[in-house]
Amino acid sequence: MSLHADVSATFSADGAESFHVDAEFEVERGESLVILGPSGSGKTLLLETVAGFHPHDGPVTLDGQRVNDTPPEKRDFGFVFQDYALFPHMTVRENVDFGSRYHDDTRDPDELLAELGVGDLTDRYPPTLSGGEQQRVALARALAVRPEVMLLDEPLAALDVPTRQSLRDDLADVLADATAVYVTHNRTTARALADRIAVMNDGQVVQIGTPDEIFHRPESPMVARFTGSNVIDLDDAPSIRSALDVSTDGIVTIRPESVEFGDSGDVRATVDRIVREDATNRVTFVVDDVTVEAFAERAPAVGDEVWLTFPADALHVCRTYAASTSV
Amino acid sequence: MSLHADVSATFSADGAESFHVDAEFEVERGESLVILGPSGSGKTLLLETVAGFHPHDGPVTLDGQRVNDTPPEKRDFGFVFQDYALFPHMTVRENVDFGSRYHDDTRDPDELLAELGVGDLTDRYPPTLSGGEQQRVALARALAVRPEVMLLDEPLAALDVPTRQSLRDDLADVLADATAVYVTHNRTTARALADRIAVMNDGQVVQIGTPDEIFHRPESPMVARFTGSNVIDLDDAPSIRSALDVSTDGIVTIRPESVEFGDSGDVRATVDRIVREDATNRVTFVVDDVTVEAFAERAPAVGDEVWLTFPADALHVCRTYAASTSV
Amino acid sequence: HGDSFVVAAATLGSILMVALGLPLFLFVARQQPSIIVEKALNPDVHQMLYLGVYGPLLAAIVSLVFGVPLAHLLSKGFAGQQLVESLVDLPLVVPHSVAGILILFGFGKGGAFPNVTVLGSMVGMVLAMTFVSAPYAVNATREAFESINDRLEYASRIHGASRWDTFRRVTAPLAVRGMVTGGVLAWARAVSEFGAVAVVAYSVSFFYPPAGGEVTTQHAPVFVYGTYLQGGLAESGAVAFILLGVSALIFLIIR
Amino acid sequence: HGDSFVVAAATLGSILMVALGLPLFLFVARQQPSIIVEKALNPDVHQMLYLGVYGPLLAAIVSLVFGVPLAHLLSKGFAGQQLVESLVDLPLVVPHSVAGILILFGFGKGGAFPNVTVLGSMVGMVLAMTFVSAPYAVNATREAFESINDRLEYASRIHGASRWDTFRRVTAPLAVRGMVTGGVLAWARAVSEFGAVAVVAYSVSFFYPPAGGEVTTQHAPVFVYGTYLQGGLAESGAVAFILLGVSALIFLIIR
Repeated sequence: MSLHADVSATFSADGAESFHVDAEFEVERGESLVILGPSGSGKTLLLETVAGFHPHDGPVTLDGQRVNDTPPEKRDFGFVFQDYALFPHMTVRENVDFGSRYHDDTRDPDELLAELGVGDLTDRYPPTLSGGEQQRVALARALAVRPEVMLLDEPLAALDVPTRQSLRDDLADVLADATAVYVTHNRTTARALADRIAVMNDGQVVQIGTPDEIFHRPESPMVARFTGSNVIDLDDAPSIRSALDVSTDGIVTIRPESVEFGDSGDVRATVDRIVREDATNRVTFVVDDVTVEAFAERAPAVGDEVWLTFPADALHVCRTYAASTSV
Repeated sequence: MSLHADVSATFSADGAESFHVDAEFEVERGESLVILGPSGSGKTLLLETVAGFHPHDGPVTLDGQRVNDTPPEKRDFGFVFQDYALFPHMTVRENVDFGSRYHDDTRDPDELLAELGVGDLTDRYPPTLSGGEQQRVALARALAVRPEVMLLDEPLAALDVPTRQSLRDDLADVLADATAVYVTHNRTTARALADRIAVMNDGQVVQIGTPDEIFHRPESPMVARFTGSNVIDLDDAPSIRSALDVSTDGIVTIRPESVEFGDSGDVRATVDRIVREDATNRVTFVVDDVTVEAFAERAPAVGDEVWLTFPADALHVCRTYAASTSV
Repeated sequence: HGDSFVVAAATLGSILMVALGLPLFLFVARQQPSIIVEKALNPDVHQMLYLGVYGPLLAAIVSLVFGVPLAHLLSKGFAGQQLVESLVDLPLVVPHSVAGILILFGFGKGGAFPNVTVLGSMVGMVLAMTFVSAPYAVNATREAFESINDRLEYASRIHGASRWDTFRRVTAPLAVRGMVTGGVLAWARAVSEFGAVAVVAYSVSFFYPPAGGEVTTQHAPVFVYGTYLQGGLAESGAVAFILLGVSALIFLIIR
Repeated sequence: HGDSFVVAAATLGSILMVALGLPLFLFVARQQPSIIVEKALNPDVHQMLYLGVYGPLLAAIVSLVFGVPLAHLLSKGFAGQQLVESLVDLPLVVPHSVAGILILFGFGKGGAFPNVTVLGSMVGMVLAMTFVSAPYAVNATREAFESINDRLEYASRIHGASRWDTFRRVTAPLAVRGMVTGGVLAWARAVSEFGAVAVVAYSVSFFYPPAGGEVTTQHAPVFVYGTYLQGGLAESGAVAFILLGVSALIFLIIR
């Protein structure tokens, strides 16, 4: 089933400024769309609006059928919440079995829980479970009703790193063939789960595309920064401009894994900082007034002078910010 | 100033089981100790107890002086909270200047805020700021009183990934020469900031050592898993045992970045999963009944059969679980 | 010194505790057992106790039946909510004797329902009690509804439950303690109501099972006041003692 | 259909709104202006209004002075807290006429302070009002204290402020709205108190500035009740109307 949403809604909390969400996206059958954005960008409100929890303008359609006036219980969605939202007064099995009264063909709770690795918890109550266990149960509850579309709202955000990685792997399996909309602020999660990514900022979808497009060809500095690219304003980095022979005032982006460094290259730079990450070292260089990041398994020393190379095929000019450029 | 704590305290929330913290650690002058552990392991309670917010048994000493009976305001600590805890009825400047009435030699709020990149916010009120801005102000408030020891409770946990990385870099500078105790559940943050790491689990310090010791020579499977190592129970992986010629039933650990794979090697394995991370790909292999992770810039395809190599100098036998071994 | 703060607070707080606790203590200490026994055996007192439990029970039930739906609506919010909130809280700020007069204007002679006798009737007493106790039922239940995470109801809806089913399977079970609290508060408030009842129904006739017919007595606080006016402090103290004892007992049983 | 749930809830809720709102509406609609004018010009009513504002003000101030420290202690928790909580809530569950009798036992003839005249005195009236209104001051203030994130106080302490300074610079400013609410609630509760005041101090003598000396009148709800007994519904309704008008005016001014 495909889902199309073009919603516009205004939300006002007590005393706070009202917040406007105005976003359109489409998800094809079997596709996982990840909505990626900073906190406060309206991702969760958008997802809840699609689910039917908030009134809104603009159509939400499922396979071309407009569902604006369909209450949530008739929309055939599954929903996984950041804070699990398990019913505390029901056992794990009762939680997973919750939807069976309203759906003809539901999955067996015990089997489903066993598949998700929590088969031993069926008679426990949610408040006695760890965060990771609760989220697996919540996932089972949503899957049990065999929903046409799965909606997931930052399901990993409240979890520890190891728990998160293990559940993310299972989510990847679950979502492989499902139609799903997945909200997160974590770019690694987005890349791991998405067929396509919609980047959201300030209530609006600012770019939508494949992970490769989003990560390698960001259309704005915001998208580039949020996906971890180096964002280089050439005005602040004359030595990069002259090295690259770029005939524009624009902003270029390049992924840190594409930046090379060594004893020779395009631009001279100073090592400013080294952070050890799981697989490698994240090295920050200073060139003129800008910083550039790269990865290196064997890190140089802070203060070293090196030469950076920006491979031409990895460089990207931000379209929005430089209408006419030639790299 | 050095800090030594050997505290024991029991906490009981309404209706919940009581929780016991029993932990000892020491921080030398100028050293940053990171307390790393899963959520619910008692890290925050330990830090708050050291600060003097909770009654406890066992001494807390500063430079050998016992401070158990000293109220928090006389202990000369700075504290940065996960939820910022800025005074909402005071401007940013007033927040940072809060401690100046009680300390002789405080830092100028405007200068300090400018150094931390939020010099333009001095007259704003905290609720109008973003999370990253609030945390910079909170950091300034703590630094303003020139504390002997900085205590930091997951200051990055509530922030977006890009905001987190940028503040982490600044924290690294701030903590470079400071005496600090830093609580986190994020292993990358731990490795980036720690001179030494204490791993906490279930209210107790289970291992303490340099980042290298903690990450490469974990003393228990819990520490290994939580720091991202592969944990291999040789009972479940006979082909690894025979390849390594290990004469023990023990558990061995190896960091994923040390696992090599290719057309030849020690053990035959199947590619099960590939997750794209910032710098590289995280590849999961299946060998017998266990999974092994490794990193690869050029990922194989899922389902490929490859050969894994476990370099002998990277293999570590969990001491606690295998008293007599020879690798 | 840091603890001076706690000492100062404790000192000021203790003075208030004395003002609240000493009357109860001396009230108990100065009772005369002989008068209590006499009153405890008095059939009038028995009738008063029966009415004092039974009438408030009716009021509490009425308050819950109509108050829980209203509390649910208020917890979700709607247009004109502030006006409704003001009306709900009205009985809390109106002097109780004035509340009685309001009820007589609204439902007494020449009021909305000419066929219903309110003045001096059981209906009038329960109406007066409901008027002053309904806000407690509404507010306690509303608080319980509001403390439920919205997303639990979202989860129920999205996985197939209608509004009705969501209320029955999720909202109500999670708010049931709040409803019980609201009912108990409404009941306690009705038990203790003096002013409105004294104006609307000073004496009430009602069916009293042990007598097998109608009897006439006063609602407990009115009865105590009447005893005070006619018999003085010692006698009314004994009646009040029995009333407090029975109330405390019922409270313990409910808990 | 999904909306049947809302319709049902709204229907039941509306019945309660009618029960609460209709009396007020008919009370206003059925007033006779001539009687209101007559009462509004009556010096006895002026004295009553003066006492009805002034007495409760004293009670509210006393409630806050001693109640805020107690509320702060309660918000932090201490051993024996449950006993103190029960005592604080005692006046909420005791019938008001019984509350009056408790006060006479505690502070009246033969009570704790033989030199203080409570029966029929200003002191007695304020004491009775404080007894019934202090719980509101304590509970509202306590709620305000408890809604403050603990870590704000931790942050204050760790960066150098003592308990006193923390209270002065952080806790009190953040709880000030709760304190004001508590004071207003206590004042409103004292204004509306009927039973306890009727028992302890039916009529009160006090210094009345416009007369330049002592006058004797009743606390407003008692005055309304007396008017009802002597003059009937129309006259007491007019007095009640004036009383509600003045109360509403003061409420609006405070807001």
